[in-house]
Amino acid sequence: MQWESVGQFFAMGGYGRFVWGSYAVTAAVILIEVATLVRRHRTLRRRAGRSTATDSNGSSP
Amino acid sequence: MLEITDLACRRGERLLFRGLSFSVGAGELLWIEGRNGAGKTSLLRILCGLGVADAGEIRWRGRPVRRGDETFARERLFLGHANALKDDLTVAENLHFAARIAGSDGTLDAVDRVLEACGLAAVRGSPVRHLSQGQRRRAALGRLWLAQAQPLWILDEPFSALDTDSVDRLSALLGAHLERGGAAVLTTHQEVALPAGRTRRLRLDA
Amino acid sequence: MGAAFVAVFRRDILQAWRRRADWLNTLFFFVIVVSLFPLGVGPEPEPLRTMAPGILWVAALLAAMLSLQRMFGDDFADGTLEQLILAPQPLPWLALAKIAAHWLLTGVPLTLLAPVLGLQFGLEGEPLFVLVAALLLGTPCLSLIGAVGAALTLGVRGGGVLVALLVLPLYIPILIFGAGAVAASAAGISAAPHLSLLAAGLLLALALAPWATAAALRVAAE
Amino acid sequence: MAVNWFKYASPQTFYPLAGRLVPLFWLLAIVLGAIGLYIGFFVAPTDFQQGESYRIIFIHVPAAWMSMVIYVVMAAWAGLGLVLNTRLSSMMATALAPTGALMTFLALWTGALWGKPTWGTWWAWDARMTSELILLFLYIGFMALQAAIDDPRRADKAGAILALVGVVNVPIIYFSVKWWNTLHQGASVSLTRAPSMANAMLLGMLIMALAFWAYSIGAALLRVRSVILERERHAGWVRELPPG
Repeated sequence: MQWESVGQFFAMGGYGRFVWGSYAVTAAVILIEVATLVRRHRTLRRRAGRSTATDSNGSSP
Repeated sequence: MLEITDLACRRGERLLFRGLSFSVGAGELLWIEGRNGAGKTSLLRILCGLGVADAGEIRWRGRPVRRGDETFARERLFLGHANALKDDLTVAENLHFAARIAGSDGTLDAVDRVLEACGLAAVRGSPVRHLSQGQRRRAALGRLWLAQAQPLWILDEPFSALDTDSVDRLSALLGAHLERGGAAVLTTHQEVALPAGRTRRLRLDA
Repeated sequence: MGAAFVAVFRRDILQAWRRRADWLNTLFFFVIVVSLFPLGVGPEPEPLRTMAPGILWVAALLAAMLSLQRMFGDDFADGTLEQLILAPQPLPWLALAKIAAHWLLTGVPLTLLAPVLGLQFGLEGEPLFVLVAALLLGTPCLSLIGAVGAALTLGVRGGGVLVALLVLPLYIPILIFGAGAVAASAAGISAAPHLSLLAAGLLLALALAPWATAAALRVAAE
Repeated sequence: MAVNWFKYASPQTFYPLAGRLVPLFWLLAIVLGAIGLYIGFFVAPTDFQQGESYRIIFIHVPAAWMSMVIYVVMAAWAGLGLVLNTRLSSMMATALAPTGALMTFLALWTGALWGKPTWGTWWAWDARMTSELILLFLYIGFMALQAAIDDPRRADKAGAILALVGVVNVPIIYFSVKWWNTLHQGASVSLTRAPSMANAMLLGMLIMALAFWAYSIGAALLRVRSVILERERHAGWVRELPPG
């Protein structure tokens, strides 16, 4: 095991800004992409479902 | 000569037509009727090879036609809504170019004969830009006079924007084309102009 | 087949001749863009001389790209493009005729103008000849690759900017070897490797671009 | 039992299948990611040259690899869609592009953050990084072209032609940039001439690459589900879908 303490782990030998800067942005980008994908699919799925209801009275969104 | 089986075409989400089958024999003219937006132009563009059908097959002289098929290209002429004329070139230059591209006789006197037939001899040297709408349409139709050797004519609204004697001239030309054993598929709003006896109708309802 | 090639080529040249203003605008654009750099960077001869190849090539790239819209745009609008697609000759061959006309109208004048502007940047002697040689090999590639971009964006909203977005990344190798050739010759080393790579690029573009352009034209006219 | 792969070529049958695959791939990505990060941070030793900053490699190299792999796979799907006229393949290409572009951005971002402590500058026009930047332009061009064309069928075909032309150019761009880089700066500066790779470092990087790969597939499959719903919204089967 490399790290004696949690503090040392985050300091990352003085390169903390760079290492955690990279990992944080990567994590953020991935989470944002996942969130938008899920939201996009859910709204489309709801609109698809709802379009059957509105279609019965002839007007689709 | 031309057989269509089960043709289908979708424009975006709208299904224009489906299961469309018909054939056009030598000496026959098929008049495609239908409301605007019924898919008449789309059908013509598919027949000539510009558009792509969602389903179905087009056979010319018994052989299925692929896109970019050069033998079919040599024997078919298409005239769309657009006049396919360059505004900055003169009428003669445009026709000369059209003939050379279609591979038909592009010599100067051939072009002159066509201009004579279209009644455009007077404006031979002026750029198309200076022509009236009717004159431009007649210049575009000049391509038909050049296309004596092409048995299949596909024409989209050929009679639009024509004055009465041009309409007569065109329908006479169409009659001669059919006499020679040619086939034609066209759309038009003027019923009177079509050569009787050889015309069949096909209704495209949306 | 040759007759149709000549017919399309001659018609495009005639068309451009009738609209000389548009054609000259591209060349004026090239001259103006090149003369902007000394105003931005400063008149000292030394930096200008080292940057000259890059500036001349980037300006040539942009000038060629700006005139791509006209290659098929007018024909698409007035319906002549449909007749070309329906012609009994192979479409890649006719597309090549239009590309050749575009090259003669933009590539060749740029190639002749560039050395004159090179003098402004303190380039003399051999580098100027290498500049002309590199442009003679590079500008046809600009027309060939540009044709694919022009055909893909026919009749599309915001086509002008879009062509740049599609085509500039593909121009980068030509820029690298084109400017590299002139820089090498200015530094006294031989520019032969650069020029041969440009020639290889030209052959590859000649082999692929007409087909890609024809496919894109068919898709656009559908 | 001959699996009729073409059965899955129709959006209607592929839609539920993709739905089942997405969580599987993302679960795989999380597991592999956890293992990779553990190796990367707790097993891999400190590098004698770069100290701890080299640990960025565990996401920089996988992102760079994925940006390249996704572009090639995208071009393959697009080419397939163009040749076989199967709409689903083109939808797959459209679905892959954004994830590929994001991977390229991540490769650039992590490369810059790794470059700063190593060379002292955020951007050093290193051959690989410059090619990565141009690859990002290719992705943007593909997405911009598809966004500008309304008719989905034409957008697919135009995008396919661009992707195929692009994939031919990717190696050319890479080697011309490499030549350009060695010409001007000499070969000394190369970011990913990875430090002598202890096997733990290599293992960590490979596992992270697999994690990124699994994640990308999951993302693309979920996005393709949305693309299918958008393109087939008038189809009957979409209407009967329970609003899940």
